[in-house]
Amino acid sequence: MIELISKLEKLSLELVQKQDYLYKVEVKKEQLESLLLSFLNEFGYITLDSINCRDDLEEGNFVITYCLLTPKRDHVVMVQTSIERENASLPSIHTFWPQAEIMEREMHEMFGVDFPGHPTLIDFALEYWDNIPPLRRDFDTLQYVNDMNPFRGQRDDALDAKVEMKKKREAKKAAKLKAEQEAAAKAELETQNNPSQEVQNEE
Amino acid sequence: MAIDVKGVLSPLSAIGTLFEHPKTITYPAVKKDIPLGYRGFHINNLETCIGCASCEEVCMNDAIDMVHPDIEYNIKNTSGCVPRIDYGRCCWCSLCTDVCPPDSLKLDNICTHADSNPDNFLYMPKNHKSIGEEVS
Amino acid sequence: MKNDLENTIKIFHGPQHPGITGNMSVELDLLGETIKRAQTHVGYLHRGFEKLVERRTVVQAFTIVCRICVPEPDPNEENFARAVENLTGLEISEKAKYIRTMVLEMQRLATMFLWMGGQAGSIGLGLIPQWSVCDRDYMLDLFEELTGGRVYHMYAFPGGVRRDLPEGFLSRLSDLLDYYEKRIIVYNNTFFDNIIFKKRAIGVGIVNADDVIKNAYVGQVMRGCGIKKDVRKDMPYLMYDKLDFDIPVQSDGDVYARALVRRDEMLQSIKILRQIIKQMPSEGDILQKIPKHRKFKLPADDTYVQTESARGAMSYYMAGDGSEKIRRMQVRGPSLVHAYTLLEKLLVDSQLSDVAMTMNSLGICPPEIER
Amino acid sequence: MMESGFHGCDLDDSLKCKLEESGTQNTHSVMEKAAAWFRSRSIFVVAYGTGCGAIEMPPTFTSRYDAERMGVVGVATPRQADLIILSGYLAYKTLRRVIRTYEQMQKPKYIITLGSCPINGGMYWDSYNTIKKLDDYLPVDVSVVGCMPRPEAVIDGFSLLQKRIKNGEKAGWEKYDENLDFYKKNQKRVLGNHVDPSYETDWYNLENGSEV
Amino acid sequence: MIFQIILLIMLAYVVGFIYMGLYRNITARIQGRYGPTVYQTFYDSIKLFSKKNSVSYGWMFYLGPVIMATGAVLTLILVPVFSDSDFLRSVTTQGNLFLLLYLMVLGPLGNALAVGTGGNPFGVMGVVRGLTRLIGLELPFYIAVVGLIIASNSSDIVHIIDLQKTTGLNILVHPFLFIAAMISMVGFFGASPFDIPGAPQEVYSGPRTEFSGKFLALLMSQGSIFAFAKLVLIIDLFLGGADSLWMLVIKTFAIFITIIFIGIVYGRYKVEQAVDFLMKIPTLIGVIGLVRIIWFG
Repeated sequence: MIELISKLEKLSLELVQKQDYLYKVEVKKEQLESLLLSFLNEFGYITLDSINCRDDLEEGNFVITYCLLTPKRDHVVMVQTSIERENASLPSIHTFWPQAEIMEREMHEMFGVDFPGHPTLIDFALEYWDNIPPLRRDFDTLQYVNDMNPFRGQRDDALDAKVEMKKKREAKKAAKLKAEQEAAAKAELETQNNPSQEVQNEE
Repeated sequence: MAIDVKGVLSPLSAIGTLFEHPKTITYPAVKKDIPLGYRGFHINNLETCIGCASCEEVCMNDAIDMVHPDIEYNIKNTSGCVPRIDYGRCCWCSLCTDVCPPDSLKLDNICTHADSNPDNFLYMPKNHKSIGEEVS
Repeated sequence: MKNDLENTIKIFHGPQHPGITGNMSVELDLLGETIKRAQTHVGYLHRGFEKLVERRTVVQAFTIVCRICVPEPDPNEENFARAVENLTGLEISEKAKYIRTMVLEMQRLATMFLWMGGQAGSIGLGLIPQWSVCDRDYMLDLFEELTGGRVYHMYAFPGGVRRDLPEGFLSRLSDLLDYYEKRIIVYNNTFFDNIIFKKRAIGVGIVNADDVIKNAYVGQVMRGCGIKKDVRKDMPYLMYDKLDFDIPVQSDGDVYARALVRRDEMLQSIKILRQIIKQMPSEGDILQKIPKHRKFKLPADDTYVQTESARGAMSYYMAGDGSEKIRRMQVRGPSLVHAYTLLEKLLVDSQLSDVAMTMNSLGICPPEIER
Repeated sequence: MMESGFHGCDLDDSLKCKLEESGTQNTHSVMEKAAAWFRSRSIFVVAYGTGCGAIEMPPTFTSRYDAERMGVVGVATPRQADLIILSGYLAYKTLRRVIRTYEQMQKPKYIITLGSCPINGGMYWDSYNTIKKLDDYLPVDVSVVGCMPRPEAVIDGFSLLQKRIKNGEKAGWEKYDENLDFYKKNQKRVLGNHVDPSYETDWYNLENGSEV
Repeated sequence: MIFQIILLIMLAYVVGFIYMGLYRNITARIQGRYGPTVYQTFYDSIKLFSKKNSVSYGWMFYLGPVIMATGAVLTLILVPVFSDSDFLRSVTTQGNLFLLLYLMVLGPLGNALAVGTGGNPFGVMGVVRGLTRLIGLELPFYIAVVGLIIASNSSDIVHIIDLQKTTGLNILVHPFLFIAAMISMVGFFGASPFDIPGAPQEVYSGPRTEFSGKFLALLMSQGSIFAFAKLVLIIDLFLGGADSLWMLVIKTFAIFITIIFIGIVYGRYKVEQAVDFLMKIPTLIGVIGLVRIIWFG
């Protein structure tokens, strides 16, 4: 592990230990392909376990994480890079790792990340999808569902409990005012309005 | 040509099962005991339900509606509402029973229902005190 | 070769087909009965879990993750809980750890029985599915008692487990293990030693050991090629470093080798469960105090966890953003690579009769490929 | 089983109300009654594992719960089947195949759905890729509730279906024939014009053999 | 005569279906469950006849099941059911084993014609598998039958039955021939390990994939009639026929349950493996039996 840290230092990269078996290195997009190649060919991280993508909408970029393993499989190294959200594009690594083909295909469909040189950027799970890629965070799934599918319309008699509480409290207040016992009743109601909402253990 | 005698003969031992008693539970004639902690259909003790809507709030499936019950209820009920559950949504995760402050909402071990009309799956939890107290 | 492809007929093996594992399809180009090209199609079960998880708070999201892989929900729950614990720094008690380990091993046994049914059914041996699914049901009965759910347990919660052990549970589990040990001998006679299974499975679907490491094949595919790797040993989690067990391996890399690995793993699971029964602490918290569900916040950080499921290593990538919602949770199950990279390769030049058998032995579970 | 609790609601949609009419069919002749009895005693099932419910199919059909003792037995192809079990939520991609499978079945044919999801979306109610109310697209005969329904519940569903067949109540396929426009309109609404693979496609003489 | 033929067909229909019901029941018991009632196959058959519509692909598709049923019925009326009485003898004196062997392959051919018009790739694949298997099945069976013809110097079944009364049962006299015929009979019954044409995990229901409703019911009926005919043929050839109804039931059931047991404990061969096996082991056993008859018999 110390060996790897020193090797990465030569490339002016820092390896951070996150958990017992988990390390992370952040890298710029330009360096990514060469770094992955050197992980594969020089450092001995020959297994690509997964490629993960995260949409940081607020910062305007995608964070891509490549998880690599040695043949000993005793720790994971996450190689992380971030790319622009607009016209997102990454070099395809399916020539180094055949399984990257399917992972990149999925990412292309779900996030709209382009992979120049990828042979099969076809549908993965969706069919005839014509909206923005669904796992982007600006895609509102509830809105989409409401546009497409009506729900069962028999639940319209549902009441808003907050409004009902208020109504009842006011009705009670009026009644109490009449009886001139306002103060005592109010104190009692106060305690009931804020029931503790802790997630409880099974006793 | 080596013949795998064991491979030919040992499967025949399965025929012995012919004389064993079948393991089948002949439901509906015989019903298997479902343990009391099973997460089945809901029961609600209307006498202690305070209508706080915690269950509605925690339910990720948007399955719980607060409605006025048609029978008398707890005087201390703050909103005058009790939960009604849409079984076209519920996933029996029992989060609603975990957060229930007065512990009035429970899950029963009754859990089978089939209906020919898909509109018939709004469920008003039964007011079943006796089982409610047994379920811990 | 070109001439071959012109004379092929195209059939879709699935999505509604008795010989397919779940709801997916394999598009086959056949020349006679020989497969010239295979292409996997998934998406029939896509629900967008990763999107749904982003819309829910941590407490709400935990109920949904177990649906990601239907035959074995518990590794998903464990992964989710452990990822949240890693991010928030929650420590769980020893008893909760033992219970979780026990649930994982029980689930492994149950999954193996279901697999055995599928594997035997794929060669037309209708007897074994009838037996093994029934035997799996006895394990589900115990789950019912312990967790309140038959298939979806929703049991492992960030911070521990949701319920304590019922009274006398461990002795009932111990009885069931005795029964299973007897049954495995019976299955050995009727299935693993069955001459037809040997004839059909030996030499079919051979995986190359060099490909295994590079292409990230996991689980029994890897151990069937003689590579002795298991997440439980290499990156021990929960109580696995305190338990004594072996990793069974076979060297042939074919369907039969994978079947034998699975059989031996069942015996190892029984061994682990017996140790857990002995070592289970009687006292201890089962669930840490955690904030209520609107206040349970994840720090802006990311983590990657791995669990050994019954079909291989299953990994979750999870990132928080300082709010009560999960920024991103990505699932990498063992099936993804198996169903695409490996299956498409293995099926070429094999027979139509081998498709169901090969798919079963790879442990392909469609809901986990597409989530 | 369930004595109280569930109650239906009035529907305002006129077309919907027409669908709800379920009365006794004209099974006056002895022959028809006998045929209905035999139909109820022998149900060939094609189990389409559209969702999680596929996991409770093996226990139902194998030795622990043994649906075959009720005359319910699985077959491989939709052509021979009387009943299709849709076990769980349906993705749009699956719905296309399910509609095709259903249309391949020979009348009389029935549908049982398992789980909450086909009733009102279930826990995937906000998912962008699943349908929420199956009865808008296909005529559902019996819905079994649960997530997942236990094998007992599935057997209850079979019993209810058998009872309905025996009594000659109006079955789903008759509704489907009568209100084909309604169903086709709904199917088109969610699936667009891609109700594909088309039933008439000549798979074996396609221009480009590899293109789907 | 006509009355007897109709009675025979009805008997075969009922007995065949009860046997199919028993098959399901015994299988279920070995699998650890109760299984359906014995009459379940009747229910299935009547239900299928009462289906409202059945898909068809033209007149050849109609004809296929009819040809198969014809083959089964002809086989049935040419096999003597009882050895002594003239009852239900019908036309058995008119045929011989050669005609019978010819009729037994009529069914698969009719099937092939009908499935071809259906155009379902799984159906076609199933038929191809079925015909391939048939090559393997016929060889040992023909060897066994030829052996019996040589041994008894006649191709008349009635004569073969009568001869067994003096020389002893053929199962004891010519055990090798019996084993060869029995193994191919497992295949003729479509039991594992030779249930290749209709393997559900591979080709759906194989040849039956496109058949539904009334066609399927006809196929089921012919299947059970044919099964009865084949059982009776085996006991006529090797077990000395039956002189009473009880004898008939006991002997056919013994053969039948052997086939069930073999079918349930073994899985399914691949096509080539099945043909390979049938060409080697049962054929070899049959040839040994034949050689024994020619040289020593």
